[in-house]
Amino acid sequence: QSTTSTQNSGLYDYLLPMLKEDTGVRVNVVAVGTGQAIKNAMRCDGDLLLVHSQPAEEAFVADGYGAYRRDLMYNDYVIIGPEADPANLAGASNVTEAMQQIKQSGAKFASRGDDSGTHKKERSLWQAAAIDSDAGSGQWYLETGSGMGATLNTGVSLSAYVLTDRATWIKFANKQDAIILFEGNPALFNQYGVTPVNADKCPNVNREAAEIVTQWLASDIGQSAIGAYQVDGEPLFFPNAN
Amino acid sequence: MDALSEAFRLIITLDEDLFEILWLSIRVSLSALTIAAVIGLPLGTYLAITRFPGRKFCILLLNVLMGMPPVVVGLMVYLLLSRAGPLGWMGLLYSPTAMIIAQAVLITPIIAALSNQVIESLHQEYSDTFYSMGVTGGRAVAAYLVDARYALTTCILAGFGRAIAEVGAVIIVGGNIDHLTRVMTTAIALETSKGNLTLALSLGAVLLALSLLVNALVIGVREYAQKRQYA
Amino acid sequence: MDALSEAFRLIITLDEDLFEILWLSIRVSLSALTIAAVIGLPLGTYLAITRFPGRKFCILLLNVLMGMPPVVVGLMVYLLLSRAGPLGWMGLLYSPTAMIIAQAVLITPIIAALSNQVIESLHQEYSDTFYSMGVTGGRAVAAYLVDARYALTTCILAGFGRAIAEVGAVIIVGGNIDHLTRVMTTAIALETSKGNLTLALSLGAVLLALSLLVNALVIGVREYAQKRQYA
Amino acid sequence: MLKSANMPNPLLPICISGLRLIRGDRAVLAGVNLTIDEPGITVLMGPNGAGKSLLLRSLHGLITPDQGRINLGSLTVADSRTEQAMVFQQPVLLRRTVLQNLAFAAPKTAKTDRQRLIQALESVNLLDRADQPARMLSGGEQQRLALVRALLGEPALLILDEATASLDPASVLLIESLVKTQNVQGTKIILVSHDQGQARRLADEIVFISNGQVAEQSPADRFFTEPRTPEAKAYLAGEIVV
Amino acid sequence: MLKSANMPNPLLPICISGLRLIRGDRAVLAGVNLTIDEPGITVLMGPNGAGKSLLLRSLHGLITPDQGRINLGSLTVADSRTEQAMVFQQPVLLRRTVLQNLAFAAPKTAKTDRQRLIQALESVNLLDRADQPARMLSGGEQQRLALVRALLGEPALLILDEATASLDPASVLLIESLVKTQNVQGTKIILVSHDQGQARRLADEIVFISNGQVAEQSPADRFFTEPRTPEAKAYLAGEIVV
Ligand SMILES: Nc1ncnc2c1ncn2[C@@H]1O[C@H](COP(=O)(O)OP(=O)(O)OP(=O)(O)O)[C@@H](O)[C@H]1O
Ligand SMILES: Nc1ncnc2c1ncn2[C@@H]1O[C@H](COP(=O)(O)OP(=O)(O)OP(=O)(O)O)[C@@H](O)[C@H]1O
Ligand SMILES: [Mg+2]
Ligand SMILES: [Mg+2]
Repeated sequence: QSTTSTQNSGLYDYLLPMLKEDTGVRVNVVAVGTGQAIKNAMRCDGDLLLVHSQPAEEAFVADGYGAYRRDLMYNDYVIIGPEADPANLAGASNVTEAMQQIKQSGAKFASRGDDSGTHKKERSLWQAAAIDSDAGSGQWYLETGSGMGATLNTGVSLSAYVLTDRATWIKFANKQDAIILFEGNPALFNQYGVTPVNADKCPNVNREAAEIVTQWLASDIGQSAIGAYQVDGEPLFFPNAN
Repeated sequence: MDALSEAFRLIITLDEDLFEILWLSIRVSLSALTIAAVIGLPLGTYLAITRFPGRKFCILLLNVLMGMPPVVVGLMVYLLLSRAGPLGWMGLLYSPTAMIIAQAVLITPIIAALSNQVIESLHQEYSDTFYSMGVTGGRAVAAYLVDARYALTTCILAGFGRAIAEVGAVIIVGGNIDHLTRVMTTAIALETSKGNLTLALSLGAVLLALSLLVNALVIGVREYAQKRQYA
Repeated sequence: MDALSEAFRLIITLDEDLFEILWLSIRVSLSALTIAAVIGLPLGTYLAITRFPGRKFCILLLNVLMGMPPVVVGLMVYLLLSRAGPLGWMGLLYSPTAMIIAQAVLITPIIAALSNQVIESLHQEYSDTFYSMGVTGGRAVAAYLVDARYALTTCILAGFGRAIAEVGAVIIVGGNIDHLTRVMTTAIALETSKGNLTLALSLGAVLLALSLLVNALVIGVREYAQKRQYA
Repeated sequence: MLKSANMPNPLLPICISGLRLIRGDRAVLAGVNLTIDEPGITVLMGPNGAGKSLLLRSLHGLITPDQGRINLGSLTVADSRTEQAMVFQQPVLLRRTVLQNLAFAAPKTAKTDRQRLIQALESVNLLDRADQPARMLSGGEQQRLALVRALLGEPALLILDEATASLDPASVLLIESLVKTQNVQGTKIILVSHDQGQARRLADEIVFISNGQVAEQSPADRFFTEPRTPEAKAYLAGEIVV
Repeated sequence: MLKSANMPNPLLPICISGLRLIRGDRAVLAGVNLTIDEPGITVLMGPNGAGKSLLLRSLHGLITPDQGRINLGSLTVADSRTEQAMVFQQPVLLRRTVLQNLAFAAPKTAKTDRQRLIQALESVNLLDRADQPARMLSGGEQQRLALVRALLGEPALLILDEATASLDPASVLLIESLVKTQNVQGTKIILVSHDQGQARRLADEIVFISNGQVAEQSPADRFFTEPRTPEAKAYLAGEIVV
């Protein structure tokens, strides 16, 4: 079993049948936020972790829960918002400026507020922009405490800006009048990693299968499969296994 | 155990955030319950005591609507209230009002179906006499509601239980926005998704305590009134 | 409208995935319902007809448990079944069995509390006679269940409605794993989070149709039996 | 032995023709033909299960017969409903106090006329029970309350189904005098009784029902001295007829 | 006028002393003192609301008195429960067929003894109603079924609360003879009746209740010819006593 929020992108539906064919291993996906995924794995309820919060993952390994961690692939974050773009994000030159413009324009910003990888990323951006977003919580800063999809539903419906990973956004079907307004900044880089759960801590773990899956994902076959996955003609993930 | 002591700590430290969330939970659930009772009780009663073609079908429908998934109710109310929807101009989406609407839609069939059952059995006893006395329509409905009031409290408590425990609908139309539409159940879901299982459970314990309080109050009042009457 | 035609399309094209999910929903809900009925009906009846200190408190507790948030139930069952938990060695987490357990825990109080109410009113009528005939304990419980069987169907349908519509608990203990523990409600939640609102609604419509079918069946059988008996 | 009445009773004559009622596989009313034009008191007699209650219930509109017609004066059963009142074999009282039970039955205009309700209670010796829960009354008290409740609406036709079965001798006489007074004031009375003494005291006319049919209809004095049918003879003698 | 019985009845004498029962703010039983050692038939008479039913219900254990004690032979009310049977003023029948109602009441060992149930039904002329829903029976039929149901357990004490109030004359005589036979076989009978004819036919002893107290206890022949209390005199004459 493995956990992450990449499910909404449809990657698993595409990847898992290929994996099964090549290795015979059948993977069950429990898709929850990064925070819950890591904590679930700490209770040994899972064999393999596929999430996107490098510091948390490294701590997971350091505490002995994970066997080791490998980079797997990356995509990037984008900021979406209403087409009218009241904060004029299109004119922002970097992320910090973009965040400040959102705050100043009085527009709303929908945050996941769920300690997920995306949420952590977003908080670091506010910090970098020296804005205390918590002070505006419930007014302009809307912490939805939900997954990416639900947060997008909320943000789109309220004409708010949302920080999202590109994969989820491309697959997202309820876009209404929202579009990508800010993208392509190096600060918005999003690294995914795989971590097999440590069999020393969790004797019940299905160690071989986890190992096989990890190897396959990092192999040339797996990597090129990831790279070849496209939605609406756009690639969602970029393989970079080390 | 951790969860209980944590719950206890949260309550005695009068955690401000907790009280905000708790209060919103109560407000939303009670408002929805009131609406649902005002519609559901007379509706269930009416369907129990009048005979018209299609009546059986209405009761069937109520039973089906009892099994309406909260997520679906949430979605429907969402589409209704969303900016593109027919009531979008009211700007109610992601507000407590939206949550009240969704919950009322969800609970009304429950209260109607259960009260229908309660009144049905009283009707077996009263029907001939009421027919003979020419008591029909609104007067009959009112009389049944009054005379079955003690049995109806269980229906109402079932509705309250459903409302206060419900998460699927309120999270869709309310959005679980901190300081705005976050209620106990959505907070529990959030903490769960963060992996803070102990905190989530302790919030659950607080919610159960609230439930206990409300139920004890209602049942206590019922017992007292019943005793006074038949002493 | 889109949702309805999409639902229709899904059904008539006999979409295989849909049927797998639908079937699991039915299997899980009916299993949970069976367990809940076997425990809840006698329990509710017993509490209606016997008098012992603490009885009032038990009924109160049932009413409170009716309002137990599914998420909390899910969490508790999760902690119980997780590999680190007391029953972890059974390896039940993220399996249909886990979902059945969670739902049974959720519905049993509902069925017990509602049947308690139903039997209570029959008890007002029968109690003196049963006392006089020396009918007590298991025989009395059985007699009440038999004689109130028609009224009890509504309790059972309420339980079924709750089970089939429930998402909070099953998603936590089942994990919404495709081809393994994905049921209708978790699929709806997933599609909603993907923004596929139309698909989500159409799944909801299919679920409601299922509910309609089950309810129509149960109520139909009830009416038929009742008519035969009192023709 | 016609009673005095200011106006002819609008519900007379009562014509029942070809009334059939099937229950299970039995015709519990097997073609009842009966015309009542006597404005006095008609007493229905007959063995248990003969169909007396079902006949009265049909007349009152509580049962729709499978065949046959009923007319009251120029009215149908439905049209005459507000002119009729009925006291059942087992009185059903609301879960309220004695006084509230009366108030509920009183016509809307008289609702506030507490004095009238008090008088009514007094007429059946129930005044000191006024604020007691009605369902806690003794059997005989319940019967008396049900009767006075029926009289409140000043019906043109009063149907009594064994209304004095569980009354003490004094109450029986009290009710009988109430019924007679009511009849003198123009209300047509139809009552069922197994009490021959009562039938002799009250009846102007006896209708004898047996096996779902009218076996005999005679003036009261004639019925007791020379019953024409063997069923009636046997009934009066206390012989078992099935 | 003692009846023959093989053995002395274990529930005799019945001693009731200082029985008080408060309902609302009224003492509905106001210190009842009563000893019944007569093994024959005891008939309770008294005006409606006098407390007859409450007294019998206390004796049967359905009501716990506020003060006073009841002993039946050497037994308490609770211990004698299985030896007692009671037929209520308003019979309560299960929502089942006539035969099933009987079968339910039959002692477990006799459950399969269908023959015995059929005989029992025949003894009250209900055999042709055997498979009919019991609650659809006519009032008189219900009373007969309730009686025969009570007799099934062969009780040492049979309590009848106006059990023949709505029976036709033939059924009254039938029930009376059943009751007499049962008494001859050793069952103590206590019954309430407002029917003076019946009391004369059955009673060995009369207990007259008035205002929640025993006003008079006399052998039957003496009670009717020379009642000692003014209340009893008035009751027998049909005068109103409240
Ligand atoms: N639903 C039913 N199914 C079968 N039989 C029925 C039904 N309803 C009534 N009966 C039968 O119809 C017959 C007539 O009943 P009814 O109550 O009219 O008798 P009655 O003359 O009033 O007798 P009583 O003097 O005992 O009150 C009874 O034998 C009863 O068993
Ligand atoms: N819960 C109660 N509250 C107030 N009064 C009550 C209650 N229960 C009984 N009573 C009163 O107690 C009195 C005695 O009732 P009981 O039923 O014993 O009378 P009874 O002698 O059997 O009369 P009947 O011949 O009419 O059957 C009645 O006046 C009744 O109103
Ligand atoms: Mg009758
Ligand atoms: Mg009585």
